[in-house]
Amino acid sequence: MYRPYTVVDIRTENERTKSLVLDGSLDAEPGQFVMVWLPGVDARPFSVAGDAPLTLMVVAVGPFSRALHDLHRGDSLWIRGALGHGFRFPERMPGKRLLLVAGGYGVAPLQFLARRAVEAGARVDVAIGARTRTEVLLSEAFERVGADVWVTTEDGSAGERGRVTVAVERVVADRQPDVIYGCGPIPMLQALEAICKRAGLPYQLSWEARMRCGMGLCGACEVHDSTREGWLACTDGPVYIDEGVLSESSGSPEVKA
Amino acid sequence: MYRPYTVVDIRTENERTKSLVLDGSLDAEPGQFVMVWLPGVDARPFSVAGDAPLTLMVVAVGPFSRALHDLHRGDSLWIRGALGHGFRFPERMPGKRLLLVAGGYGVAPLQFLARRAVEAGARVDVAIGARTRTEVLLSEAFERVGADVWVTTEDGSAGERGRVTVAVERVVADRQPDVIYGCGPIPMLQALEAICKRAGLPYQLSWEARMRCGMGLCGACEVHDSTREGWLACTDGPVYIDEGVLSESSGSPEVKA
Amino acid sequence: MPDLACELLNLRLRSPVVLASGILGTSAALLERAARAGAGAVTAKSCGPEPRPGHPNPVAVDWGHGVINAIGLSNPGAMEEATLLSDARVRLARLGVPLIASIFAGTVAEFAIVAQTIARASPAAIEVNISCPNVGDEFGTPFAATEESAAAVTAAVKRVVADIPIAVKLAPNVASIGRIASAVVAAGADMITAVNTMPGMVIDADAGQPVLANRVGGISGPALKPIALRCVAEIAQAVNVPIIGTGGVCTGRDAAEMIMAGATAVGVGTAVWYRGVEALGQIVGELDSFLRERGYRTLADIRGLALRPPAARLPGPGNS
Amino acid sequence: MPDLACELLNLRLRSPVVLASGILGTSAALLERAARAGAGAVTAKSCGPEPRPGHPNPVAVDWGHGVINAIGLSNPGAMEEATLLSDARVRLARLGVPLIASIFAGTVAEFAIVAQTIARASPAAIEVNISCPNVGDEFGTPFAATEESAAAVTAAVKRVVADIPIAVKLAPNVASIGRIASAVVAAGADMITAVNTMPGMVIDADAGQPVLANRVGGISGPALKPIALRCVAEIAQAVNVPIIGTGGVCTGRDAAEMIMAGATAVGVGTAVWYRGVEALGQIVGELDSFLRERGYRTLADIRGLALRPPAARLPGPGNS
Ligand SMILES: Cc1cc2nc3c(=O)[nH]c(=O)nc-3n(C[C@H](O)[C@H](O)[C@H](O)COP(=O)(O)OP(=O)(O)OC[C@H]3O[C@@H](n4cnc5c(N)ncnc54)[C@H](O)[C@@H]3O)c2cc1C
Ligand SMILES: Cc1cc2nc3c(=O)[nH]c(=O)nc-3n(C[C@H](O)[C@H](O)[C@H](O)COP(=O)(O)OP(=O)(O)OC[C@H]3O[C@@H](n4cnc5c(N)ncnc54)[C@H](O)[C@@H]3O)c2cc1C
Ligand SMILES: Cc1cc2nc3c(=O)[nH]c(=O)nc-3n(C[C@H](O)[C@H](O)[C@H](O)COP(=O)(O)O)c2cc1C
Ligand SMILES: Cc1cc2nc3c(=O)[nH]c(=O)nc-3n(C[C@H](O)[C@H](O)[C@H](O)COP(=O)(O)O)c2cc1C
Ligand code: FES
Ligand code: FES
Repeated sequence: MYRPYTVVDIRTENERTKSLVLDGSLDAEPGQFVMVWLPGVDARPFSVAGDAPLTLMVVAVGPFSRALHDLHRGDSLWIRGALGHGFRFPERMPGKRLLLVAGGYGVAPLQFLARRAVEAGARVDVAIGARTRTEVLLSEAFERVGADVWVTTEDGSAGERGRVTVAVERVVADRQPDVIYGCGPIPMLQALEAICKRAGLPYQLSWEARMRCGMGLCGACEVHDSTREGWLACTDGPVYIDEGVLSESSGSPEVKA
Repeated sequence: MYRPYTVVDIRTENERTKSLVLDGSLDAEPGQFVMVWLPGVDARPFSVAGDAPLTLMVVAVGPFSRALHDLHRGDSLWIRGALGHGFRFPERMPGKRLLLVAGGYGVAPLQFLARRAVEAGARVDVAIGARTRTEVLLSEAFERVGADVWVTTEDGSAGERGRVTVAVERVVADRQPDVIYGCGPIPMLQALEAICKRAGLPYQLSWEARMRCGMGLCGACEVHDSTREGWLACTDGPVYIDEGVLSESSGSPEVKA
Repeated sequence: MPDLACELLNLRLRSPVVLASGILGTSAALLERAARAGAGAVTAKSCGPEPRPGHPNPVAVDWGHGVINAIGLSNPGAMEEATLLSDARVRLARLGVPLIASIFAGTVAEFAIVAQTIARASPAAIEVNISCPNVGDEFGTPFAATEESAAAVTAAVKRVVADIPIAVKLAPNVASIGRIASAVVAAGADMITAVNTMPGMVIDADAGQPVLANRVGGISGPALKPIALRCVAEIAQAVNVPIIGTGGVCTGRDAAEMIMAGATAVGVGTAVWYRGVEALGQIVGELDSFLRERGYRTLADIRGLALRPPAARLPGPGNS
Repeated sequence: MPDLACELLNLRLRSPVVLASGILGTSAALLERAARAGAGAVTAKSCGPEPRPGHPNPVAVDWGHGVINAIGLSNPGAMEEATLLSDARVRLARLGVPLIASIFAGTVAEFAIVAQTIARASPAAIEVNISCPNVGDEFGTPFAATEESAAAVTAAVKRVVADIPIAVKLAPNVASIGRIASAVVAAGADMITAVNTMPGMVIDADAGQPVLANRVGGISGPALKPIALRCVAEIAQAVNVPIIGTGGVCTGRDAAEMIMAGATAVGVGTAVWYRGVEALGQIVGELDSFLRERGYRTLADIRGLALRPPAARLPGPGNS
């Protein structure tokens, strides 16, 4: 069932991105998502950007995300979750090297992951890709938790010019990460998956899909590619974990809500 | 819901009474009852005569009790409960004096009560009334737990001749019990209640009624007398506790089953 | 303090919680007890033309997500029921709690006879139970199943008791309850009670047998709630008479949902199993808190809310 | 080891568990996944004459005692569905798992057209969904509501696909499902699937709104089980064709109860939410244990058991 939360704080991250801070916490692992319902409008999946208090980061791209941007402090929204399977940490975290690769709102779950990873003793590199300087999100937030951040922009207005894969290839070569974590647009995920397969690196990618039931019933969120035959983003994912990883559960439970 | 139990032992208590020992225990307090269902036959209330293992004492008087007598070792019967509110102990049990008055199958819950009362440090007197010697039930069982037993029979074939109330009046006078507990036919309960009221003694009587739903819904078990206006034997009782008693709960919970 | 008083036609109820028929409604003492516990009105157990013992045990069981029962309409017959109701009416009048009688019968003509007999006890209203799922073929098809039979019973009862308002009690197992409601209102129903239990069967796999002696029975409690809410919403959109919304209401929040679906008052039955007779007053208290916390002042503020599009910006209790 | 194989007309299922329509049935890959997880047969998502996007979100929610959904019959239309089914049939054939197609339509004539289109994919059977509660007036009264309309659809489909067995899927919200079953069997139905979801509404009291965007939806899962058991029992007593008993089956014990009510096979849907796709195999495993522990050897030993009086002396698993 959905539970009502109230917006207690709104942070403007850039011209089309806001973080909504809510008035309660949620038991959630990085990579899990919630369904957000605005009665009379719609319901959509959003990554958990922070668990205590529950925080969502919303990029305004269409009707629903704009409706979320229109909320004021004190307004209500309804949450179902946390849902799905989040990211997992490798066994024996202290000293492990993690590379997090983010595009678009992908910074939201990865920033939550970075905090937990640093707490668990890992060293974290973050590659953030964006079109232009103003769309680079949360880079200070990553630095604040102690991660090294590598920015790329397509127009070169911040960091290195080019796609995020350029930075990824270099960090892979220079720092030899133990695992790669990714969240962002599907073309970015596909490019990342290709790099990881080539390099023989274990990887965990948060996949995007149109979600309807969010319960593993309706089939709407099936990811139709040959690596993920019959794979449902809402209950099998959203995080796709490459078999190669011998991972320990970070406790991301299958929640019924 | 009903749960199946298997009969593992059958004790013949007298020519029309058997105790059925079942293959599991039940969380129950003395005075609580269970609904016993024999599929295709009927379902009736029976006092819990023992909790571990669950034991029932059945007097064969009609179709259902005879069907229970027809069971063999290894046969199944179905139990719902424990139900209702059982007997309560007064505060500070050690040294308290309890008088238990039993008629017919009333010995069953009272014998369970006597065991618990002696364990809690009380001194227990038991008055058992019956028509004739062969119908006096469980008197050794009471003695075994350390109670003093007073038997009356209407024909004088055992103990004192007369009704159980004769013994009750004398024990009340001689031993000044702190509380009286009773279970038996309604006329006995009525006589007992009159004695207690006259003597100003707190009392707890397990009332009998025709039970149907056993859930406090259908009204079938309402006890129609002026002391117990609108009182339901299945959920308010079966034990009626006189207001005078400042009692401590012996933990008889309202169980939903 | 929100005002929980509730106008049900000409009846003024101090709370919208109505004891549902068949629960504790078998004696004047039990009806009074329900009223003292907090019910704004109380409904007696359904009575028919002749005394009926009802079905053998088991007659009811909690199956985990609700209760199923097949009591079998045990009742003392209309003549004796009238005496019981007269007694109850007097006792309830002192508490300001209206008494609703409930009747059933096997034929249209018998419904009229029972109604006439019961009317002598002057109940505040008569509920016409055309929807009991437990009587079966002995009485032919349930009257609540078709518009024609439902209307025929309504008209026959209304003809003989023109001065007492009648509520017609509908069944959930129909394809379009809105149409049945329209038919009974056209035939003279002053109110609708919705819903009766949903026919079901609970099987004990170990026994390989249905648990109820009657094999089938009526489902009530939590499992019935969304079915009842949908029925009430359909009826509220089809007709313009008060509805006693009944089915699965166990908390004040459930009661609020029922009123949001369009109910004027809220029937409560199975909650008495889960929470005791005190359930009635507890539901009233919780409804009061629900309204107060959200700034609603009367029941009218929430009545039918779920039938209309949402307000542009929703007030919320938050999560604190 | 008990034998769980199950003959459904001419189809041989390695287990009686059938994936219900609308759950995971939207692609060949998902149908294959359900088969690998343990289903003895799989049913595809219902398809209609034209592509439909379905309703906006929320389309489904767990309300505590079951699920409510109003997906809105999203489907790619019969033409594209036929391609999907052909692909699925080939993949499933390798596993020995029959594929059941499912169709719906707005008129009797359209049902025949969709059936013909789908028949080209040669499914093992076609389920005729005359009972979806989520499409509403756009398609007029549900066909499952009356004997006449249910029989008309059945006859029309049977006429065009004489060589493929058809199962007609019935709705629980009717007064007498036994009569509807008799009507469709008389009209040529080879099997009955019972039941579809029960119409309901879940309201969020804080929002003052129904949770589903479509406002009303269909109830499935635990709350539906006793309703479905009663429907299956009524149908089993009314007609003599195999029944795919569907509604609230989440465990092997639930499946046993459904077969005891008279079902030949057991549909499973919402259990996939509670237990994952693995639910299908888990139910098969638990049913196997249930039978073994009680000394039953085949499904026939328990089929319809709850419709007959109990054996004089009941065997019991005891409490140990
Ligand atoms: C598991 C999961 C987690 C998600 N987490 C978040 C999150 O944390 N924050 C967030 O803002 N969104 C997130 N989304 C996306 C979100 O659910 C909505 O799809 C998004 O808000 C767009 O919905 P809309 O109605 O506003 O626009 P729509 O009408 O659905 O889309 C408008 C247009 O924008 C495009 N578009 C959709 N999403 C994006 C995007 N992210 N970037 C650029 N273009 C886009 C669409 O293709 C379309 O052309 C997540 C999705 C999934 C599946
Ligand atoms: C709370 C409660 C606890 C009970 N506990 C027990 C128990 O522990 N053991 C037990 O044997 N019964 C107990 N009973 C009674 C039991 O439920 C049945 O009523 C009893 O077994 C008779 O059922 P029947 O179908 O055999 O006979 P029925 O056909 O119901 O009765 C046959 C005849 O016997 C009479 N009769 C009924 N009960 C008795 C009796 N106890 N003594 C003498 N005559 C009687 C009836 O009035 C009737 O005339 C209890 C009842 C209640 C309400
Ligand atoms: C034990 C029991 C007996 C009932 N008897 C009657 C009855 O006699 N007449 C009637 O109209 N409804 C009867 N009902 C139905 C209730 O009045 C009510 O409509 C139904 O139980 C749904 O409400 P609930 O979920 O609050 O119980 C009975 C219900 C139960 C549980
Ligand atoms: C999300 C969802 C979608 C469904 N879609 C369909 C459908 O397209 N066609 C159909 O005949 N039944 C559909 N159903 C009904 C199921 O097939 C099944 O009859 C019902 O859910 C009861 O079974 P269950 O309790 O095991 O889920 C759907 C059910 C659910 C929960
Ligand atoms: S959204 Fe329905 S299965 Fe994932
Ligand atoms: S037996 Fe039904 S109320 Fe007690």
